[in-house]
Amino acid sequence: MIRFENVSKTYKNGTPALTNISLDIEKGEFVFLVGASGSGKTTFLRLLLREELADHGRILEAGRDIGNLPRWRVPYLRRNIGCVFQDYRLLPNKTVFENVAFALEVIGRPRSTVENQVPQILELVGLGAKSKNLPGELSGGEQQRVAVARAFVNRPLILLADEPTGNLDPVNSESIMALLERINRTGTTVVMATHDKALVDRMRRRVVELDRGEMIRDQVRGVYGVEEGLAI
Amino acid sequence: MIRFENVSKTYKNGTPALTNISLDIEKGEFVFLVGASGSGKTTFLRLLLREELADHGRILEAGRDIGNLPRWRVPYLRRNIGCVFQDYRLLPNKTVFENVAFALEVIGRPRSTVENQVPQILELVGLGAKSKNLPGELSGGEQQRVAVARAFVNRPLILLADEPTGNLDPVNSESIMALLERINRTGTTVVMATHDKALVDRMRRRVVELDRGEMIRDQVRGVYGVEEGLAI
Amino acid sequence: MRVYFSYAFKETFSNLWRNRMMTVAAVLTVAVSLSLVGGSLLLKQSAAQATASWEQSTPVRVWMQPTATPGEISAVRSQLAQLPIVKSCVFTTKQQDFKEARLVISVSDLQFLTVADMPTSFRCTPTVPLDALTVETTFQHQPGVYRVTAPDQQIRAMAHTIRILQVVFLALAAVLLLSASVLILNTIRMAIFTRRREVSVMKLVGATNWFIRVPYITEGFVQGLLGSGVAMLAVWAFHTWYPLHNEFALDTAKVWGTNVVVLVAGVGIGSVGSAIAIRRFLDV
Amino acid sequence: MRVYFSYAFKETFSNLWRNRMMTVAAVLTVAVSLSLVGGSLLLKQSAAQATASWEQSTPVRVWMQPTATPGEISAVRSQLAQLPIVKSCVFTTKQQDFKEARLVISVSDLQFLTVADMPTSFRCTPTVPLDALTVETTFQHQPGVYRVTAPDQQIRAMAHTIRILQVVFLALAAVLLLSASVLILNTIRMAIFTRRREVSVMKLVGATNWFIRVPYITEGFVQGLLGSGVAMLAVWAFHTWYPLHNEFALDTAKVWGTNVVVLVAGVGIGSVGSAIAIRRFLDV
Ligand SMILES: Nc1ncnc2c1ncn2[C@@H]1O[C@H](COP(=O)(O)OP(=O)(O)OP(=O)(O)O)[C@@H](O)[C@H]1O
Ligand SMILES: Nc1ncnc2c1ncn2[C@@H]1O[C@H](COP(=O)(O)OP(=O)(O)OP(=O)(O)O)[C@@H](O)[C@H]1O
Ligand SMILES: [Mg+2]
Ligand SMILES: [Mg+2]
Repeated sequence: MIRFENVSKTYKNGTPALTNISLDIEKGEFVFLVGASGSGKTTFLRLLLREELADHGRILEAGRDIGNLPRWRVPYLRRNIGCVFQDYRLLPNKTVFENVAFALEVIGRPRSTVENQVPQILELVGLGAKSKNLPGELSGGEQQRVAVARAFVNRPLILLADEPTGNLDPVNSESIMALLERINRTGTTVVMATHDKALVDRMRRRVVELDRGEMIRDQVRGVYGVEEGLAI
Repeated sequence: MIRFENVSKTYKNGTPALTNISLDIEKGEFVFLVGASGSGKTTFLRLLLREELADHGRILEAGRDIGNLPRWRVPYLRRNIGCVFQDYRLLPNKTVFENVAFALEVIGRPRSTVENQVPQILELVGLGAKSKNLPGELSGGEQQRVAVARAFVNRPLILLADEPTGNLDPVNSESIMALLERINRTGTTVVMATHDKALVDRMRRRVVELDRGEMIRDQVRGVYGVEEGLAI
Repeated sequence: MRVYFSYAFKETFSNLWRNRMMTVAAVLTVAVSLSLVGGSLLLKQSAAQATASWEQSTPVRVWMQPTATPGEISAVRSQLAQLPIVKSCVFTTKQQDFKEARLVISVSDLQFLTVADMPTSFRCTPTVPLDALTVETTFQHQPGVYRVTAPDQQIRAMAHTIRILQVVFLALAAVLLLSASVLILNTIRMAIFTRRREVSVMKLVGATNWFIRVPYITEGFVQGLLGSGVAMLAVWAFHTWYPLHNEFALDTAKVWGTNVVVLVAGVGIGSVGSAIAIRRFLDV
Repeated sequence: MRVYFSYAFKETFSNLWRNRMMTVAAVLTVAVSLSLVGGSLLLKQSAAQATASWEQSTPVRVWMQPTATPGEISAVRSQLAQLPIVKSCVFTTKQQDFKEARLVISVSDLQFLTVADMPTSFRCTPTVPLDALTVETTFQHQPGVYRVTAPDQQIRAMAHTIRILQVVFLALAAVLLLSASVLILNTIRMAIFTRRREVSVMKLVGATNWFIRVPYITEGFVQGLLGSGVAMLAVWAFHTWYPLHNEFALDTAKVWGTNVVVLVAGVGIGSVGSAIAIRRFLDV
C-alpha cells in the first residue's frame, strides 16, 4: 500500500528532517510512528500527503510514485487519504457540522449523504451536542475530535493521524483509539504518530521509531520505547 | 495567592463551563488541574488571566478582586502571570528568539537583559539551535517548548500551564516537568492542566479534578483518576 | 455538478456576507473609481459636442471689399476650396448680409445702410477651430479682400482649454481604471490572505483547484457588478441633477452608452482582478 | 522609554516591510487619490485665474452716441457707479477710441475716420462675467446710449462651464479624500485583522494598550507620508510636463501651496485612518 524507498527530506532552511528511510506498509496494517519531539514524524506524514516533496528516493502509494504525479491529480490522491493534524486545521469560520461536511462536499457527495453521515460520525466522537458550535468555541480536546471525525467521514483507504489523542484525557483517548481500530478492521491502513506510551504499549501493534530523522526501529507488536528506565 | 469564591462561568452561546467553584491556592503551591476533555480546565486558567470574566462569584489574586480591576491595570496583572497555552499562541512572523524576547520587551526590560536571558532559557528547553527559526518551521513539540520558554522568561509570580506536555515525548515531558518544578521551588505558584496520567501519578502533588464544570475532587498529594479501571 | 453550483453559490455569498466590511469597501472603491470614469466620459463627450457646435456657429469670415470684382471673388472662392484646413465655405451675397445686418443693428442706424454698402463674404468652417488663424493670415492681403474675421482670442483659448481637459479626463479615466483594478486585486488578495488557512485545509481534503478558485472569482465578479451598479446610479444622478446647458447638453443615449462602458469595466475589473489575485497569491 | 521608542520604530518598519505588498497597495491608493485631489486643486485654481483674467480682458462696453450730451454721459456714469454688479468702469474719450481704432482698422479705411465720428464709451468689468447680460439690458435703452456690447455668447457659456467644472472638481476632491480615508482605514483594518492573533498574544504577555497601538499609528502615518510624497511628485510632474497656457498658467507658489495641502491631507488621512481603525477593530 505504502512504500518508502531511500527517502530523504531536508527543509529549505537546511534542517534535515528525514534521512534515507525505506519501509513497506501493507494494506490494512496499523502502524505507530514514535520518536522524540522533532524526530521527523510529522514530516513523514506530510510526505505521504504530498504536502512536501522528498528530496531523494521514491514514495509509492497503491503502486504509484506520488513524486511523479501531475499537479492536477494531487487532489484525487488526497481523497483516498484521511488525516488528523497535530494542529487540527479546522476552518474557523465554519461550524463543527460544516467542517466535517466539507470533506464530503469537496469530493462531490450529494446532500443526502452529507446529512446522513455527518451527524452519525459526530455522535461517534461524542460531539453530537456541539455540531452548531464554531471551532473557537470548543475545548482543545473537542477540536481534536472534530478533526478525527473529518478524517473518518469519507471512509478513506489510508488514515494518517498525527498525535490524535495529544489533548485528550485517558477516557476520550480510549474511545478515539477504539474508533481507529474499528476503521482499521474495515481494511483501512492506519499510520499514527504518537507520544502516548501507555497506549502504544497496550496495543502491541507495529512500531516504527524515528530518531533525528533516521529509522532506528521497525518492530511488529512493539512497545513505545526500549530505554524505559529514563522515563521514570 | 489565588482564591475562587463561588465562581461560575457560562459562555455567550449558553455553554456552562464552570459551576460554583470555590478554591484556595497558596503561594508556592503546585496544583494539577485534571478532568475530561471539555470539563472546564482551560476556562479556569483563562479566568485567572482575565481573558474572560466570571459571571458569578469573585476571583482574588494576591488579595485583589480581578473582576474589579480597571481595564488599564489588566496588562500589569498579566505581567505577573506566565502562561503556556494549549495552542501555543506564538507570533508566526517572529523567530523563536523574538517570540521569547517579546515577553521581556513588552514589560520594558533593557536590551542587555533580553540578550542575556533569552538564549539561556532557550538552551534550557533544548532549542538553542533553533533560535532563528520561525514557529512554522518547528515541530509541534518544539513550538510547545518555545511557549514554555516564553512563559518562564520573566520569572512570574504565577505560572499557568495548559497541557504543556501534550505534544511531547516522555523524555522531553520529563525535562519540561523538571523545569516547572525548579521554577516552583523558587516560590512561583504553578497551576497546570494536564491529561498525562503517568506524570500526575508520579508527582504526587495537589490535584483538582473538574467534571462538566464542577469541582469534584481537591486532593493533596493526589493521583490522576480514582476510577482507573476504565483507562485500561 | 449541481451540488457544486449550489456549493459555489452558497460559498460566494456567505463569504461576501462574512467579510461584509471588506465587501463594502471593495464595492465602494469600484463605485468611486467608476463614477469618476463615467463622469469623465460624460464631460469629455459634452466638451467634444460643444466644440463641434462652436465650430458650426463661429466660422472664419472672409469679407470682400464692396468694390471687389467678380474675378477677385471667384479667385478667393477657388483658393478656399483648395485649402485642406477649410472644411466648407458658404458665399453670402450683399442681400443676405443686409438682411442679417437688419437683425443686429438698431432701427435708427438702419436708415443710413443700403444694400450697395454691404460687403459680400465667405463663411468658412475650418477643420479644427485653431486653423482659423491660418485662414486669417492666408487671405488677409489677397486682392479684393477687405478683412478676415476669425473666432476671437477667447474662443481660441477656449478650444485649447477644452482639448487640454479632454487629455486630462482621458488620463484621469486611465489612472482611475488602473487604480480600481489594483484595489480590487488587493481586496481579493487580502481575502485570500485571511483565508490562507482555509485554502490549505481545502487542498488537504482533496478539493480541486477550480473548486477552490470559482467562489473567489464569482466574489470579485459580484463586487465589480455592485460597484458598477452604484457608479451607474451616480452617473445618472449627475446627469439628472446637474444637467449641462446649451451646447454641452447630452442626450439620454449618450448617458446610457457611458453606463454600458461603466458596467463592462466594473464587471471586467472584478473578474480579471480576482483571477489575477488567485493566480498570484493562491498558488492553486 | 528609549527601549520603547526603538521597539516601536523597529516594529513599524518591520511591519511595513513584512507586509510590503500591502504597504505598496496602500501607498498607491493614497498616491492616486491625492494626485487627483492635487490635480483638481491645480485645475480649479487655474480655471479661477483664467476667469479672472477674462473678466479683465472682455469688459462690458457701454457706447454713447457721438451726439450724447455731457449730462447724458454723467447720468450713465453715476448709474454705473451705483450698480453693485459692476466692479469698475473706465470712461474712454473720443480721442482714446480713435487711437484704438487706428490699431485695428486697416490704413485704407482710416482716411474716412475722424475723431468726431468716434463714439465715447464706458468699459465696465462686471463682478461676475454672467452679470454682463444684466448690464446690457439695463443700459440698452438709456438716453444717449448708442449700444451695449457684452462678452458674447461663447464667453458666457465658457464662464458657465468653468463654474460647473469648479463645482465638479471640488466634489471630486471631496469624494476622493473620503475614499482615500476609507481605503487607508480598510488597509489598516486588514493589517490588524491579519495580526489579530499577534495582538491577542501581546495582550496576554502584558503589553499595554498604547504599546500595541503606536506601531499601527506610525505605520498609517508613514503610509500617508509616502503616498502624499508620490502625489506631490505627480502634481509637480503634471505642472512641469503639461504647463497650462495663457490665462491658465499657474505660478510656482500656487503649485507649492497645492503640494502642502496634499502633504497635510496624506499625513492626516494616514494617522486618523489608523487611529480610527485601531479604535474600531483592535479593541485595545
Ligand atoms: N516547515 C519547516 N521548515 C523548516 N524546518 C522544519 C519545518 N517543519 C519541521 N521542521 C524541522 O524538521 C524537524 C522534524 O520536524 P517534525 O515536525 O517532522 O517533527 P515531529 O517528529 O513531528 O516532532 P513533534 O513530535 O514535536 O511534533 C524538526 O527539527 C523541525 O524543526
Ligand atoms: N469560546 C467559547 N465559546 C463557547 N463555548 C466554549 C468556548 N470555549 C470553551 N467552550 C466550551 O466550554 C466547555 C469547557 O471548555 P474548556 O476549554 O475549558 O475545556 P477543557 O477542560 O480545557 O478541555 P480540553 O481538555 O479538551 O482542553 C466546553 O464544553 C467547550 O465546548
Ligand atoms: Mg509533529
Ligand atoms: Mg483545554
